[in-house]
Formats: sequence, C-alpha cells, structure tokens
Amino acid sequence: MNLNALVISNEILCKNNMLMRLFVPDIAAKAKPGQFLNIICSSDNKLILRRPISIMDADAEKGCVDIGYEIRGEGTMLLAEQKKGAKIDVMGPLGNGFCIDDNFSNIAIVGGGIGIYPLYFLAKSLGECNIDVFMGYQCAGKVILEDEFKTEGCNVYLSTDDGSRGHSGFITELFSKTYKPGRYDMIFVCGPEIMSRKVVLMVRSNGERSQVSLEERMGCGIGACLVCSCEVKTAEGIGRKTVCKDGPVFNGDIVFPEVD
Amino acid sequence: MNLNALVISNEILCKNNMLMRLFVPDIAAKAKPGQFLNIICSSDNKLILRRPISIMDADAEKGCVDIGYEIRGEGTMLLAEQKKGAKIDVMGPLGNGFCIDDNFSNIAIVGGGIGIYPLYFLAKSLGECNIDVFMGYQCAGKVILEDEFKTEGCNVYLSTDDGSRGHSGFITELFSKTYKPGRYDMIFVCGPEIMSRKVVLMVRSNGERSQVSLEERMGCGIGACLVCSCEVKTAEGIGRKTVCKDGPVFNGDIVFPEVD
Amino acid sequence: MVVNTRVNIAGVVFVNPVIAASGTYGFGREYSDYVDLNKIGGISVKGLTLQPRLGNDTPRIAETPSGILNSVGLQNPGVDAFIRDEIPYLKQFDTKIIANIAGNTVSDYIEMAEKLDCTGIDILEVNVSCPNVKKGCLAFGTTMSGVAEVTKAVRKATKKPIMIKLTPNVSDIASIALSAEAEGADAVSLINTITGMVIDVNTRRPVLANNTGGLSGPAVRPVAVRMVHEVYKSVSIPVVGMGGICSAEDAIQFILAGASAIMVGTWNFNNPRACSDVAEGIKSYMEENSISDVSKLTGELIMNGD
Amino acid sequence: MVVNTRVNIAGVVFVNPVIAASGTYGFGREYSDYVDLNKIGGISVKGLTLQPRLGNDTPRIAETPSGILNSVGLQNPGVDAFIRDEIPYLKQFDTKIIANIAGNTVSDYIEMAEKLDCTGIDILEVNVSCPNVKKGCLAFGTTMSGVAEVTKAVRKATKKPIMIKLTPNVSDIASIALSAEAEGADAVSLINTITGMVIDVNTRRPVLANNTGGLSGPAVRPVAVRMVHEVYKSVSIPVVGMGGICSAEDAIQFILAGASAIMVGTWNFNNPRACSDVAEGIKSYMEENSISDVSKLTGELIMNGD
Ligand SMILES: Cc1cc2nc3c(=O)[nH]c(=O)nc-3n(C[C@H](O)[C@H](O)[C@H](O)COP(=O)(O)OP(=O)(O)OC[C@H]3O[C@@H](n4cnc5c(N)ncnc54)[C@H](O)[C@@H]3O)c2cc1C
Ligand SMILES: Cc1cc2nc3c(=O)[nH]c(=O)nc-3n(C[C@H](O)[C@H](O)[C@H](O)COP(=O)(O)OP(=O)(O)OC[C@H]3O[C@@H](n4cnc5c(N)ncnc54)[C@H](O)[C@@H]3O)c2cc1C
Ligand SMILES: Cc1cc2nc3c(=O)[nH]c(=O)nc-3n(C[C@H](O)[C@H](O)[C@H](O)COP(=O)(O)O)c2cc1C
Ligand SMILES: Cc1cc2nc3c(=O)[nH]c(=O)nc-3n(C[C@H](O)[C@H](O)[C@H](O)COP(=O)(O)O)c2cc1C
Ligand code: FES
Ligand code: FES
Repeated sequence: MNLNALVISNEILCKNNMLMRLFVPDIAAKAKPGQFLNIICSSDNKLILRRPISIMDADAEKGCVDIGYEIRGEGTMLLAEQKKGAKIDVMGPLGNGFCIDDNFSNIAIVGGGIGIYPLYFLAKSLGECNIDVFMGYQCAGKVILEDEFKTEGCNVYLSTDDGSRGHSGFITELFSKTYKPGRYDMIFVCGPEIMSRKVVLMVRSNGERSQVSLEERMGCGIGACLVCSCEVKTAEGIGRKTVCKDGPVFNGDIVFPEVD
Repeated sequence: MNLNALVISNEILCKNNMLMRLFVPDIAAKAKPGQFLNIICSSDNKLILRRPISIMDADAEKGCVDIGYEIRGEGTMLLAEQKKGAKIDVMGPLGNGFCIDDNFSNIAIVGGGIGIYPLYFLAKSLGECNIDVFMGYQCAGKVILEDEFKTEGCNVYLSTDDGSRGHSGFITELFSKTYKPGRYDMIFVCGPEIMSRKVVLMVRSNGERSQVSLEERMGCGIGACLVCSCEVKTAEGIGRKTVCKDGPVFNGDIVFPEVD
Repeated sequence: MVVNTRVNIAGVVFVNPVIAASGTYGFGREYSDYVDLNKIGGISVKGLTLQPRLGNDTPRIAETPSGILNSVGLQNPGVDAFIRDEIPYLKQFDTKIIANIAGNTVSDYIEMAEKLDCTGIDILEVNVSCPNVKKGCLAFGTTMSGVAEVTKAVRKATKKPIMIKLTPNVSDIASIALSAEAEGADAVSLINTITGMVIDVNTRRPVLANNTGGLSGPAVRPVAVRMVHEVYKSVSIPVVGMGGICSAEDAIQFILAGASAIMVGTWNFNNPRACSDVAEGIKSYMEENSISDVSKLTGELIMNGD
Repeated sequence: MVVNTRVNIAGVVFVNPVIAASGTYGFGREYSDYVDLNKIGGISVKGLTLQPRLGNDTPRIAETPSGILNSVGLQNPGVDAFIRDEIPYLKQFDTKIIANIAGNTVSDYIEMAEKLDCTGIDILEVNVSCPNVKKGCLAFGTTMSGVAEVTKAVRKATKKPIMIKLTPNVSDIASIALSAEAEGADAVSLINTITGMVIDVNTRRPVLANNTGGLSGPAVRPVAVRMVHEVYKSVSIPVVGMGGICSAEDAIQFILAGASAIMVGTWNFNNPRACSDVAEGIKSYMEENSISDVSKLTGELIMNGD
C-alpha cells in the first residue's frame, strides 16, 4: 500500500458526517474544485475497492486537503475510525473538475446532501463573483458548511426535506423560485441525481449553461475499466463517458441525454 | 461478535513473541492446564477462522487469563496489534488438558518453542512435586519463561538449536541424557511434532507414561467439523480423534500409532 | 407484529428456515453449549457413509480470502453408529434431523436410504457433491444422468422426503436440478463447496494434504445466490440455499433469490451461535418490514429491467 | 544473482510474466501515470467487439467479500478504433500487446481476427468467456464444441498466435482447454469471472443493473489456481493464469501450478501499481530462492502424497 496521506484530524461534523484533514502535499498542490480522491478505507485491505470522496478544500501552502463525508456503509465507517496520525492510501486528485471562467460575475450553486462538500471548494475558488448558494438537506441536524459559505460571501438559501430548517421541501423548489433566465452566468450543481436532473433540465430548457457533478460506482477511478459510465449526448446520438475521468463534472448540455 | 474478553495488556516477551493478559472471568474460573482459547484475531472479521492459543496461566480470583504467542502469520500479527482496552472474541476454555495426579512426586516436562507456554500453567498446578523442565529454543533471543519456571521451583534444563544458550542442539538430546526409566512418575510433552514424537516414543519404549499436547489446524475448535483429526491407537487398530476436543492433550500410549 | 417463521419443506415443518449445514455442525450435540437446538430449524448432520471412514490426511483446512478450503474427506462413524448413537440424542429437540448420505456406488446410497427409512430422521439429504473423496459422490453430481440415477435409486429405497445436494462445479446447475426433480426429489439443496487449491510457495506444495479442497464461506456467496436463483427459476420443488451465509441479511438474499430455507456452514466456526443469530435476525427483519410469513419472501426478488 | 524474468509464449517474448488482465487496464495509457509500461510483460486490452458497444446499464460493480462483481458488458470503441487509436500508442513500449476479442457470432470473431492480423498486436486473446453479454461469447465457452468452433475459425483467419480465454463456469475446464488446443490454439488463459449475483435486501433487487455479474478478485483465487493446475496437466500449450492475484506470492502459486505467465486484473483497482509491484516481487523471490529463470518455476508444484 502507498500510505501517502497522513490523517491530521478526523472529526464529527454533524450527524453521521465527518470532516477529515489530510496532509498530502502533492495532491494539495494540484487539486481543483470538483476533483476527488479515491481512498483505501480499511488498513488491512478488507475492502478491495477504493471509495471516491470529493475534495472539499485544499491548501497548497500547508499541503492539506479536506474531505467531508457521510458514513453510509462499511467503507465510510472504516474511514471514520481512522485516527489522527494514521497513514492512509489515497489516489488523487482525480477527474475533471469545474470550469471556472474569469468573466463570471453572477453564479448559482445548487447542492444537496453530500453533494454540498465539493461545492465549498468551488465557491472559494470563484473569486469576486456574486454567488447564490442553494443547499438542500434532509433535516436541520444535517446542515453542513452554512457558515463557511457565508464567510465566503455567498448568499445562502436553505431547505430541509422535513422543514426543520429553512424552506420546507426540496431545494429545487427554492431554486426555481429564484432562478430567472439571464440571472446567472453559470449554474453549478451537485447532489442526488433527481435534484441534479431537475436543475440541469430547467436551466437547459432556457438555453442556459450549467455544470453538474455526477456520481457513479467506480472500479479503477482513472478511466480504465468503464465501470462508471454515464450517458451523454454525442454527435452520433447517445454515447457514454466515464464519470471518473471525463467527469465527475460535466457540461449540463450533454448529460441526461434521454430526456430531449 | 461476542466481545467477551478485555485486553489488559499485550506486550513483547521476546523476539516475535507476545504476552497477552485478558480479563475474562468465566474462562479464568474454569481453565485447566493444557486447555486452549480459540480467538478471533481481527476486529473486522477479515479472518474467518479463530486461532487456537494455549492458556499459559489463569487466575480465577482476578478473572485473568494469560496467553503467550509467537507472531507467525496474519492472525497472530493482528492479535499482536490489539491494544490494552480492546475487546476481543474468545472461546474457551476448550479441549481436554493435562491429567494431574495427587500422587505425582517426580515429574519431567519437555517443551519446545511455543510448546513451552502451556507447560507453565501445568508446572504451577503440579503442587509439591520435584519437577525437571527441559526447554528447547531456536536461539538465546527466544528463551521464554526461564525465570518463571525457576520461581516455581523447577530444575531448568535449557538448549538452543544454535548453541547461543544452554546445551547446543535439540532438547531431546538433553532429555535423553537425564531420563532413566523409573525416574519420573509422568512425563509431560509439548512442542514441535518431531520433538514430541521422539520423547513420547522413548518413554513408551520403556513402558512408561507420558502426556503430550498436539497441534493441528482447526475449523470449529469444539469437535464438530473433524478438521483437526489425529491418528490414535484404538482397540480395532488405528482410529482418529479430534485434537480440539478429545485433545489437545493425549495419553502418550495412544498417539503416533503408525510406529509400533 | 406476530410473525410466522415456520417453513414447510416436503411436508416437514421447521420452526424457522435456518438449518446447520452438513459437515460443519457435527451431530448437533457439539454446539449444544452455544445454541439452544430447539431454536434452529434443522440440523444436517455430518455426511454419512455405509462404513465408518477415517477421512483424509491433515492438514485438512486452509484459510483463503473470505473463505476456507476443507478436505475432511467424509470422516464419519458410519450410518449404523449414527442411527444408534446420534438420532436418539437429536430426537430430544424440536430441530429437524437431516441425514446427509454420500456413497461410492449407487448401491451404497440405496443401502443407507433403506437403513434410515425406519428411523426418526426427517429428511434424507443425498450428497452427490463432496469434492474430497476419490470415488463416487461428486462423480455422480456433475452430470444429469448421474444425478438422475442416484435420485431414482434413493427414491425407490425410502419413503422419507429426499433432498439432493448439488455441486456448483458444473456448467448448468439448473439442468442438474431438473434431473433430480424429474426422478422424484422432494427438494434440492445447494451449493456444496467449489473445488480449489492453495499452494505454499515456500514448500512448493499444496497446503492441504489432500492437495485440493472445497471452498466455502463468504467468498462464494455471490456464486451461490446466483445458482439458487437459477435453480429456483427452473424447478418447482423447494430449494434450500447456502454458501457463505453469515448474517440474516445474507440469508434473506438467498430467500429472495428463491430459497425456502437456508443453511449456515462455515460461519459456525467463526461464530458458534451463528445459526441462532441468523434465525433471530430473520425474525427481526420480518418484524421491521411487516412480513407476516417468511415463506412469502421466497423468490420475491425483483429483477432489474423487467 | 542475475535472474531471467523473460518468458516466451507462442514465440512472443515478454520481459516478465506479468500481464495486465483484459477489461481492468483500459488500453494501457490510463495506467501510464502509475506504471512504467516498459516494466510489465504485456497488456491485454479491453475486450473488443466488431462494432462499438455501449455496454450495460449502471451500476456495473458491486463489492463482495474479498471480491467484486462486474457487469460492464464489453463497452468498447470497436476493433477499428482500437487499431487506429490505441495500437500506435502501445507500440511505443516494450510491453506486448494482447488484443482481447469477443464475438456474438463466429463470423464476428473471424472478421476481427482478420482485421487484427496485419496490425502490431502480439497475441490475439479469444474471449469465449464474458458472462455479461446476452449473445455469443460465454455461450461458446461452456462447451467443447463451441470452443472448438471458434478456435478453428480464428486459427484460419490469422497468423498471429492465438490464446483462448476460458471460463470457469464449467464442469470440466481441462476438456475445454483440450478442445482449444486440438483446433490450433497457441495458448490458453484462465480464469475469466465466475457468474454471481448480489441482492439488496432493502430494494429486493439485484445490486447490478444487469442483475448478474462476474466475480473476480482474491475470493476466486483458490478456484483459479486449481483450474490452472488441471489445465496445465492436460494440455501441452502454455497456460496463462489469473484470478485474484494481488502479490508476487499469489503469482508464484499460479506459476507453480503450471502458468507460464500470469495476469493481474481486479487488484489494479486497489493498487494502480499492482502489475509492476508483482513483477518486482517475482524478481525478488527468484533472487532469494536462487531461481535463475522464471520459466523453470512453471509447473514445479510438488503434490502431496506422491
Ligand atoms: C465523484 C464522487 C465524489 C463523491 N464525493 C463524496 C463526498 O465528498 N462526500 C461523501 O460523503 N460522499 C461522496 N461520494 C459518495 C461516496 O463515494 C459513497 O458514499 C461511498 O463510496 C460509500 O461507501 P461505503 O462503503 O460507505 O458504502 P457502501 O454502500 O457499503 O458501498 C458499497 C460500494 O458502492 C459504492 N458506492 C456506494 N455509494 C456510492 C455513491 N454514492 N457513489 C459512488 N459509489 C458508491 C462504494 O464505493 C462501494 O464500492 C462521492 C462519490 C463520487 C462518485
Ligand atoms: C491446541 C493448540 C494450542 C496452541 N497454543 C499456542 C500458544 O500457546 N502459543 C503460540 O504461539 N501458538 C500456539 N499454537 C499455534 C497457533 O495456533 C498458530 O501459530 C496460529 O494459529 C498461527 O496463526 P497465523 O494466522 O498467525 O498463521 P498462519 O500460518 O497465517 O495461519 C494460517 C492458518 O493455519 C492455522 N495454523 C497455522 N499454524 C498452526 C499451528 N501450529 N497449529 C494450528 N493451526 C495453525 C491458523 O490457525 C490459520 O487457520 C497452538 C496451536 C494449537 C492447535
Ligand atoms: C469442514 C466442512 C465439512 C463439510 N462436510 C460436508 C459433508 O459432509 N456433506 C455435505 O453435503 N457438505 C459438506 N460441507 C459443505 C457444507 O455443508 C456447505 O455446503 C458449504 O460449506 C457451503 O456453505 P457455507 O459457505 O455456509 O459453509 C462441508 C463444509 C465444510 C466447511
Ligand atoms: C471490470 C472488469 C472488466 C473485465 N472485462 C473483461 C473483458 O473485456 N474481457 C475479458 O476477457 N475479461 C474481462 N474481465 C476479466 C478479467 O480479465 C479476469 O479474467 C478476471 O477479472 C479474473 O482476474 P482478477 O481476479 O485478477 O480480476 C474483466 C474483469 C473486470 C473486473
Ligand atoms: S471507474 Fe474505471 S473507468 Fe471510471
Ligand atoms: S476443529 Fe473441528 S473438530 Fe476439531
């Protein structure tokens, strides 16, 4: 195993969610928003497959990368058990991240659940834009990064499925109330597929641009095994691209091709 | 998992050998010399099979059991990584131990390598006997329990394969120099098969009694799967018994049946 | 919610669908310190032969990634000793008794079936799938004609329900199951072990004295689930599923795939309470998911793309 | 000690016996950031079909105990794109190029073999063992006649060495290998994946969109080692072994069992440097054990009881 990353901290962020800081200078130096790490979660290789986790923040100077993750199954559970000082095996930064244009001035960011993690690094990297962030959570107990986005000067719109914080219902509802064609130069999306699809299609139907980060189960994480295929529009009709290498971030114009 | 045993300490005894103290009152209360524990070594069940390790000592009052073990493969390696305070899953006490007779007065104990561990509990349990202990090791660096046996009042005879301590050569040589028919009421043996076989046959050829603890790879550890069979003499010729349940200690008269 | 965990296989009613797998549970008594034998559906006893057998040389077991390889080779006291010494003991419990028989020849199977016909056993499990003996057994299990021949012969020799235990070492297990059904089998059980080998690169010898052994445990579970489903789709007799079951969740995979009952083998070595833990877990799953009758879960798998 | 790690398979000389397994290594370039492709014996590229294929729906992978189940379903850009875009890239390296082809029909195999005949590939690996496509492929691989038919046809269509990739989903893999040899195969490679299924007990659906998938990884290793040994004993052409190889020690098990070279598949996902690590490890083992030539290890297994 290539134990290249040192765990600097690994702490509870909110219910079932952890924030891990890694000392991994090579990756920190190269990381771009939207890229991810592919992590060996068990120290004894009990699990074969790596787990993809987005880069939530990177500090090239300090050599640190932050990840935020939810405990969902055995892999993330084992990751949560890693202690400060442990060394873990991490590949990255992998994939194509978000495209940031210096001319952006009005930006919307729409995120749901764990999809919010990579959007924080994005928001930090957007520079002097006006950013509206729409964030949907299951419940108040799972609200993450709210203050962090505010500190970055973002306008935060919040919803919870159960109404325990912010708007009661889906974040797509809140977004569609605010969104008007022409309002944003770019709309960045990351979250559950149903959410992403709704936002991307809404924007696309107005002929506007979006970038969306997709999730898919992975094998290699580097474009070799074609396990993580997703459908995209191509010149010839419907084609497939790899989420791990061509993505995870795709242009909103080409994803969800079956709908138009 | 039935995490019934608390690790009180787990320390290096000598090169590659560890001494673990467990708080496990139920087992401590019942343990007899020659019996063993069957242990889940990996906390995440990466290894399916338990590892059999002899009881080296038991203190019913304190509720403690000691085991001494050598790191040989993945299981014992994982066991060595268990920290004080950890809880582990232990079955025991298993098997039939040594038979101790109140009329014993002169006793020989012959042990080699890790086979020496269970013999310590035996020596402690023998009461007011005169005990000659013959202990063979690979090298001086692997000498274990020497002082402990002396504290119990045993006469210690030592050999190392490489001559770095005590007699240079096999412990069977030292034993055969000392042993004379009639000298001991019982000879207890535990060690590599080649050593045990030599001692048992020597004693048996003189019509004298011995008890020997055997090793065999195990499945269930409780007599159900017949994985750990060993050959023994029976009324009808050669039969098989389970090392885990009928043994690990057998009467020297019935083991190694193929030789006579 | 009151849930019914009883299952009926070939007229035999088990208190729950959890059965200890042959060869891993001795004759039940060995586990009685750990498990209340009344709390598990049944026990399939160690594979019996007409004459007592000493089995293969040791080592007989090797640990492999998430599995074990065994080559016990049917060590057992013989069918007569079983009838004399073990049936009376097992009869004290509610658990059902499954006699697992393995023959070198068809007439071995017949003779054993006849001997067991008038005993207290509940089901005869006809093992045509042991990979660890030189003659017979697996040789029958790998062809449709071999399975048909043994099934037909045993069917004639006994009035007890018969369950044919199938080997996974075949190209098409569903056809093999069909040939058992055609000759009057009341049920099939699967999978037995997959033949494997582990080599010690230092000695350059196989680790097992017998060279090869049978692979079991979690490693084989996905293969076993697939095969249970294939067999379930092809036959109309009950299917008893096994292969790497450690937990209630694993067991439910098999039940959804089509098993009417399941067996726990290797995992007993890891957790001596595995059988009763799985039975308890199935009950909890039923309660949580409001399933009144466990048999209603059998085959309830929903295929993707349908 | 100077050791020779070169192996010669059907006249093709590999710098060492480690080959990346088809479907796990793309077309090599994907791993070039992690591995010096000159340092591994060969690369078997993603299974090719006559026309580009999109493969199956996702999810296409599930993790199982010490294994994975995949159902990629031969997504690939088609043989023409491979010839145009990938061969020139791979030709820059010392590593040998193995083109893995899978057909729906015999004429698919013939056409692909003809197209590849005049290219820079070194060996044609004829995949009659992919469990994840509805038509062809595995259907050929499970019978002697199917394998014979495909082998014969491909043999006629190309002068390149041909290696038939065998499926473990059969009763008797040695006979299948023999039928490939009889029709002119220069080598056989095994094992492809074992068909399996994993069920999500909450949704009651198979985890894979394709319902079933192929099991690979350490879980299958004992089965693969056994099969390599069976095939080695029955054929006289070289055997390329694979199935769960993670380390040099694993590789040497296969070599002792009879493999002339080995392939590493699933473990590349865990350790992107697996292929070169295994190659390095084999060299160290040879040095430590004073083995001058790796090919001298092939089949050097000593059976117990002989
Ligand atoms: C590009 C990308 C970025 C991600 N970023 C984050 C993040 O920043 N924070 C976070 O909490 N989660 C993130 N995820 C999801 C995360 O990968 C899964 O939650 C995690 O793999 C679950 O592993 P497990 O062993 O705990 O769960 P299990 O359900 O036991 O996993 C079983 C298998 O399925 C795979 N799997 C399960 N869920 C997913 C999923 N949603 N996506 C991909 N594979 C999955 C696992 O990798 C594993 O192979 C991301 C996923 C992708 C594809
Ligand atoms: C009754 C009995 C008492 C024992 N008491 C002690 C003791 O007090 N101290 C001590 O250091 N060792 C003792 N051993 C040996 C100990 O069980 C093995 O060293 C240990 O199982 C090795 O496991 P591993 O995973 O480290 O090695 P590996 O070689 O990786 O183990 C692989 C498999 O082989 C089995 N195995 C390997 N060596 C042996 C062996 N010698 N006996 C039985 N199974 C083996 C393992 O249990 C495991 O299933 C005893 C063995 C038996 C049978
Ligand atoms: C040590 C051992 C001995 C076995 N002996 C028998 C046997 O005598 N008869 C039989 O039909 N199956 C026998 N089996 C196979 C099991 O009954 C079962 O089919 C197989 O192990 C798969 O289930 P598992 O993965 O839960 O162990 C044996 C398995 C093991 C591990
Ligand atoms: C994701 C994946 C894709 C595969 N695709 C192919 C393929 O296209 N052609 C082929 O012959 N084998 C394919 N295989 C099988 C492997 O080449 C190999 O035979 C098998 O995985 C066993 O080796 P392993 O355990 O080292 O992975 C694939 C395996 C995996 C895991
Ligand atoms: S995970 Fe292998 S191509 Fe994306
Ligand atoms: S280990 Fe099962 S009988 Fe001894």
